[in-house]
Amino acid sequence: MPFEPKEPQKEIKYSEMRIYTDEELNNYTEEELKNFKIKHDIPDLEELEKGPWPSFVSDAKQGALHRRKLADDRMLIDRDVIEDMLGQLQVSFDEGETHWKHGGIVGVFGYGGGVIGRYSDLPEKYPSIAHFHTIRVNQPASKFYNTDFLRTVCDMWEYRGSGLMNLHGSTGDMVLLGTTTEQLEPIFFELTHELGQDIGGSGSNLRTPSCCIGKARCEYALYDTQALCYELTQYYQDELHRPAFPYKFKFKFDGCPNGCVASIARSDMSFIGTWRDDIRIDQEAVKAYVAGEYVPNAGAHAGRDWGKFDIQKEVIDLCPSKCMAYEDGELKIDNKECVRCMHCINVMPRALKPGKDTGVSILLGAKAPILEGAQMATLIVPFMKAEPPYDNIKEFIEKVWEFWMEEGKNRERLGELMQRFGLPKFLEIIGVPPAPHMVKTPRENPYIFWKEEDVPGGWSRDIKDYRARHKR
Amino acid sequence: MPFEPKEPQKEIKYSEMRIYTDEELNNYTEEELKNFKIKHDIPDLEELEKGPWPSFVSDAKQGALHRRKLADDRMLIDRDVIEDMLGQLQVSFDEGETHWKHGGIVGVFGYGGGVIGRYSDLPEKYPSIAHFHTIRVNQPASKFYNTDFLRTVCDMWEYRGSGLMNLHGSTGDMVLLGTTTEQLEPIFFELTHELGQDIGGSGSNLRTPSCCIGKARCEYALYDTQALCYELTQYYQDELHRPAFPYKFKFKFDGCPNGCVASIARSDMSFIGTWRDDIRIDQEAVKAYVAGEYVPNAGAHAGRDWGKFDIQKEVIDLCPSKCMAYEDGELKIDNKECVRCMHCINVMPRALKPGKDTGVSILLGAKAPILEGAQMATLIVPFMKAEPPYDNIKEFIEKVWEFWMEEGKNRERLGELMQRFGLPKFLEIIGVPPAPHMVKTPRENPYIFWKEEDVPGGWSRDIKDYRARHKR
Amino acid sequence: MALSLERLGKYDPKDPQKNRLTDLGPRHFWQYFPPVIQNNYGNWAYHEVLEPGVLVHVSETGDKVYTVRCGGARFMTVQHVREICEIADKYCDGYVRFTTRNNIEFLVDSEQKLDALKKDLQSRKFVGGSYKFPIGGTGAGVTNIVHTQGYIHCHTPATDASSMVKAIADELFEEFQSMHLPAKVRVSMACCLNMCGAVHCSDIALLGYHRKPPIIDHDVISQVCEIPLAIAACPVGAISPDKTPEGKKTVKIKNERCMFCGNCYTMCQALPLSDKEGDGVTILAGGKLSNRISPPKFSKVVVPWLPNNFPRFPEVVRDVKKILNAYAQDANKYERLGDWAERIGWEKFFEKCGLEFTEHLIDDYRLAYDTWRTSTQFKYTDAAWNVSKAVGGID
Amino acid sequence: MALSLERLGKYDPKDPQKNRLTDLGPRHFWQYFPPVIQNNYGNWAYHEVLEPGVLVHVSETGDKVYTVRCGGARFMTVQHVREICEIADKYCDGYVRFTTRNNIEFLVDSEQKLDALKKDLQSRKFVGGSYKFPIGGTGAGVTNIVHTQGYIHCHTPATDASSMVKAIADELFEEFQSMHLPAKVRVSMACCLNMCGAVHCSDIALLGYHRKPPIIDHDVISQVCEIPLAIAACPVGAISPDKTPEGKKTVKIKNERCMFCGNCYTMCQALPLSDKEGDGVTILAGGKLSNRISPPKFSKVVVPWLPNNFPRFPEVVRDVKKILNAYAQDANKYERLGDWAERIGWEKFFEKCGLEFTEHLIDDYRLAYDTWRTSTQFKYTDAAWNVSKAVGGID
Repeated sequence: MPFEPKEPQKEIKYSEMRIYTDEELNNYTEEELKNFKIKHDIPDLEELEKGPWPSFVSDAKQGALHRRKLADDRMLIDRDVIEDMLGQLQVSFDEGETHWKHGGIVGVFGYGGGVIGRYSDLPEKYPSIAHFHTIRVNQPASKFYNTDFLRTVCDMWEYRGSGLMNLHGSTGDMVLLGTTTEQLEPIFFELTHELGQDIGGSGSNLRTPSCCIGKARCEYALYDTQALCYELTQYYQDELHRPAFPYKFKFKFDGCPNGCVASIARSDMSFIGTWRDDIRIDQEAVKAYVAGEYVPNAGAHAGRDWGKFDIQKEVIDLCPSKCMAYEDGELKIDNKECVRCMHCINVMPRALKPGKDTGVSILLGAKAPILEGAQMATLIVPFMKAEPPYDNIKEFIEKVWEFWMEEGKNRERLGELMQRFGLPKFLEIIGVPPAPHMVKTPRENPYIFWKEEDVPGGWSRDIKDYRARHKR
Repeated sequence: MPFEPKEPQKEIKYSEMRIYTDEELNNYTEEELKNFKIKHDIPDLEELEKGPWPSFVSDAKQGALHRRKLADDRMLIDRDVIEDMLGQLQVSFDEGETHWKHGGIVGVFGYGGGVIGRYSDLPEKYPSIAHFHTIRVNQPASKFYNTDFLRTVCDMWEYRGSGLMNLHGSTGDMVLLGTTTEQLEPIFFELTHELGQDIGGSGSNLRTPSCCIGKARCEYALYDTQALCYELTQYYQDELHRPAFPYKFKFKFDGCPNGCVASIARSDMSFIGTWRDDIRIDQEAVKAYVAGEYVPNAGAHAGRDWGKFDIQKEVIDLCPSKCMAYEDGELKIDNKECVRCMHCINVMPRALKPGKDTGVSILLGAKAPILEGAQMATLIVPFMKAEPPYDNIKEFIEKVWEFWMEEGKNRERLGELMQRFGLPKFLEIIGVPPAPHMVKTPRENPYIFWKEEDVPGGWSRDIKDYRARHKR
Repeated sequence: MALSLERLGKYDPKDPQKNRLTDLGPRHFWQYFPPVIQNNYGNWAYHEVLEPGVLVHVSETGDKVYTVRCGGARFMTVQHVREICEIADKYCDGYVRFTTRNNIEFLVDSEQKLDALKKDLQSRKFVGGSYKFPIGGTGAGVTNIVHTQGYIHCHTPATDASSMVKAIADELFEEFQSMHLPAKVRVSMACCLNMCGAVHCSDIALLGYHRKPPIIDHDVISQVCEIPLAIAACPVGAISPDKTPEGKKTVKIKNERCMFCGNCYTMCQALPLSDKEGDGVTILAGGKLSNRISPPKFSKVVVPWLPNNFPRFPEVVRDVKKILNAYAQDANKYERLGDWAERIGWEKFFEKCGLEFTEHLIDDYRLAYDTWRTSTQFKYTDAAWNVSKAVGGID
Repeated sequence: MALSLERLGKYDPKDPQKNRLTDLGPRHFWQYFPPVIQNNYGNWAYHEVLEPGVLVHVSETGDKVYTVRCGGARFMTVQHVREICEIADKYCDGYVRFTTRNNIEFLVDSEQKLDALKKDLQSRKFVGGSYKFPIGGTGAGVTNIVHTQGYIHCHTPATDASSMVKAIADELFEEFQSMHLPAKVRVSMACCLNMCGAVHCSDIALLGYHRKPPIIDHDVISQVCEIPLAIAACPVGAISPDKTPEGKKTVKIKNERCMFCGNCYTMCQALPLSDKEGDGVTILAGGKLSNRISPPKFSKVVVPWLPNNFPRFPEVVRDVKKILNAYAQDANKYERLGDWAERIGWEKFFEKCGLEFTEHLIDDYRLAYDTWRTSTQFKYTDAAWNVSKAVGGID
């Protein structure tokens, strides 16, 4: 059942790896924290300590105090980084403008991405964040961790960086925020040698792939999202670290059409689990839902009276293809009309399960607005089996990349290139036959770009022949 | 009730106007017609005499025979026009190409349209159609005629033209097909002096406006389509005959959202009847429909068993805004949610009638594909009273024309110009406030073209000020 | 008062302005309304289709008007129009009306007059055997096919109109004379992309189509055309200035960019497109104009090209019937063809109609992106399995 | 084995290649699954939300795993992460998970362990008073607001992210801790149009927005930028080459064409856009990602601009609450915000939310035509009457 990593994974024991003692980690009191003021005046930020939602300011302040109380030799970059960061943030509020310079090119040797340069444009005022680079660490698939790993990262990052991080960045990486240029290589060496852990993508690379929780804890997972995500991440390490692409490229892996990792909106190549046989129905469980014995929609509605569960209104009538009926105590599904939207399954997870002949739909070309407007991913491959070693998927990926690397302009995302070429030509180039599932509707305009070989006799004609038949 | 014409209409009596005697009109026998062969070989056309649908070939042949049997001095253009036209048509089938030349510029003095030049490109072979021009005659609103008028037109047109016509052309005109250049002015004089009848539009003019049957024979008519069509046609005679426009411009008048004259797809300015009060309900009549006493959908379904009328399935469930309910034998309509699609009224015309506070919605910019793709008309004015003398409508028309004449490029339809400028700018120029009914959805892209005056402090900034705050 | 018999009639070529009347506009409509219409103008209470082609409209006053609707080729001779007049005089007090879709309507004000009128209309046939005045064209059926001029009178057509319409109408004659379809089906025909017929919102649209780029008549183009206008006419910028070997001004065309719209030919007669092998017919489907239930919508291209197989276009007839039959069998009551296709999904439309889906049907023009399917909601069809097989998704 | 304390660790600057390990990829996921996950991988039968923030997943084997979901600022210090680890060690055998939307999930394998865990989480507060681990974010509520770096760590933002998210999340805290909305509402935030956060398919999206065209740093542009790349970066062709009075290469910008996308600044640091008065916030609404019931859809711009009123953005909070409240009150069960807006019509959306409709909300970019309403189907609202009055349609 478990997918085996290509190389054995070194086990990490925090007790063996740690830098800081327990005393160092608990080097301030609650009382000290309450009275703590950072060196800059940050009235707007302190306002953000109020209210119930976790305050990033309060958190940052505890980090700042912790750093203040560490011994000089227990950190390799400036003690004041967090305080200066907060101070600069207050100035940004005051002036309504950011104070980070346009990034510079920094990185680790041999890699084209994973590190993002960041410099303050107020270095005299906030010297400790004059250099404040970001390192993207490739998260494990679906973001499960153990504390040995996390604590080890924390110690390393407190020692060699600001101790500030994102769990997680928008693409999925664990993001380490703020260190100096000098520490980039040492951190990379610590990550690889001690943590057995690589950094992620940035720039015109394959970006760090990410996946939903999948089979780890979801009954809807229609393929092994973690396994596929891990396999492709490993298989395409070169594309991740050494850019040969016109621009960034994202894979994301959703286990079902519910789309929890947003692959359809956020990845150049979106893998979404699907099935091709019939939805499995447990009629007894359906009756239990109808009778009110099971809570509908997996209990996701609560605290408001929506009335008794009404299978007609809540399931049958909301089916987008109207392929269901509840008659004589039995639920019927006309599966050939089903568009697998998941609603009925979501509402009655104990009664309905997707089919067992599963695979992925592959959609291409999603992106955010820059440059030509946002795109959602377009359905190209309706159904593909997704089993190790995933050769069929890799072959498809490489066909798409080949086209994109050949034809893509600088900073042109796949979706934009598809638009520029048009879907028919794109399909022809990647060798996929056209099919109606790729479009919402056939074209409305009759402006078909016929090719010369489509037309008997070709396009070369002689005006003399024409004029022989038609006087001017 | 009747709308008065601006000038008294001369009454036309065919008995006084006629050219041909009854004998001349009936100058061939059924037997002769059966045996009649035109002078050219037309096997494909003769094939089209078979089958149940009215055969234009059979009709043309009877016209040809009739002409053959008229005396020489009873027609002013070639006797053979119909035969040559059919002969050329057969050659066109054989060669798969038309044999009409690109039109030449012909017309009547002082008018920019209404006549379309047409010349054969096989004039040696078909000399009688060497010139074969079209005249568009402005049809009376909604195309009612009496036989005095029609017979008079027939005599005039047989005498001075081919005797071939379209009832009617695509834009709505009565189309006279085929005469010589010489006869254009005489025909125009006959039309104006004897028939009290003007010709229609062509070219970059206001095209002949057209309207649905309206109040003449339709219970759905929400304003007087004939009256408005007639008034605007008369009022804008100058625009119809003397082009000052970048390209053609069409008005069409639909009495209700059923849209029988297709104004929404085919007119630069579409007037569609609507109402703003409540749908009138006769609950007794509703019951009669439910009971099967009245035939639903005005009897438009027949000859197939669709089952008993089901008000829930056939009306309530099909309402696009789901604003209806049938409860306890009573039909309820939440009128503020109604989008006035007409379906319920169409299905139960004896029970439901539109409100009484009626007017028009005005939509702009429809056109066929050429040049940049087809457009449907866009809803701009949600509701406008439409009462004589229609000053509010004329004012709106002229505002739109002013913009189009000012900014429109050669051969740019209003809809294309609206696209080129964008709807926000178009609305600003014609002085219409923006409103959500004009769009299906608000914009998805965040690419708003802000104007300098929108932004405090304007757009002029000094890089030195910026650099004072932000070090390079 | 009489029509002139003079060769030049009332026109004096030496003084064209003499006695010229202009800007009269159309004749006023009121005088052409039969009395029952005049008397009940704006007072109609409801109507009913009594049988295919026969309507009754009932006034608030209790008056009724009966209408018999007949199909007509919009192309008519004066002889045919005189026969219409004869019928109108005999039964309808000399009034007759035409519809937007080229039907002929005879109106009578009592049921008694109806039978004789109908019988008379049904009895009239052309010598070739076709009906002169077939009754029908109402309600949930196929009404008259509107169309353009085609080879009869146009210089830009890519096919013929009257013959194709006759061929289709013969085959759909039963649907014209009955009302057993789920909803009305509007069939329209235009002989080139200029679409004088504006067929772009029809349930089924037949469209003449060129597929060869223009031939350039280099010898005359600079005399007969404004070359800059011809260049500007191309919506895809495929035309640019050029010179002949002799140094005459002409144009060159990037053929691979051409989408055969013919706009250049409209602007410049030295750029003809017509070609026997290139020209043919495109079928569009699923458009509508009415705001009833669903908003108006454009027709979609569902058959990219069929040959101009004169005079009866068997391939076009075949595909129109495929669409119509699948629709008649599968759609719900009141559901227009396009609404049906959207409900079942266009992938099912192609399956149910037995039409091939080709790359030509995928939009690649300006707003193309909006037609791409950005969802996993779709139904499996053979076309989908073909794709899966082609990319190794399934065996 | 231990982390290095050397300043340069294992890195030898004289021989960077020495001992370098590359292309390891991420650590394998399997080792981070708690035993109950490993044992039931792929065998889950169903799940249920027991209360807001607490889920149970039941395996085919009968095993259960309980999850407590907590909100988290994705921006965290190592101290906070260590506290997470402390909790994970105490209750969860040292395992913890993060969700795509930056929630923290603690998993236990029995109901008994649940209560102590929840109590502990609820008890932990920052000294300022905010919760460290608020429980919620499940089902028909508002879950964690994903966001970008803002002023904390980015060079192109038009607003700040963490502060705005804190301000909104404080106000929507009740919706985070409950599930009484019609369906889930995903709120997302991105600090400029680059949208690292890809907020374009969110129920409610907050987007930082510039409104002043770039300032040109003529003195340095030719040294620090590839001018042709800067010119090519502009999607609307507003940038063209120019020279300074001194003859240095620079660019000029047609300000009236600029749509403030900032792509030029991304390519060229000598073209900054940020400005206190110009920058602010746009609200989009009605997007979704799931294929459930309706296909995924883009969010629409519903509030064109609000000021950057740091630190609590009261105007943004107000409008978000307007939208959320109108939706909560009016939508059907299971109906996402965008589906609701489409059902009632966008004209009613603005009315019910009490938001002004301005010209900025009408698309005028590339695919704009597809958004125009080409139908007479609409509902009357005050905005419609305003139009009618303005054009003399009604008094």
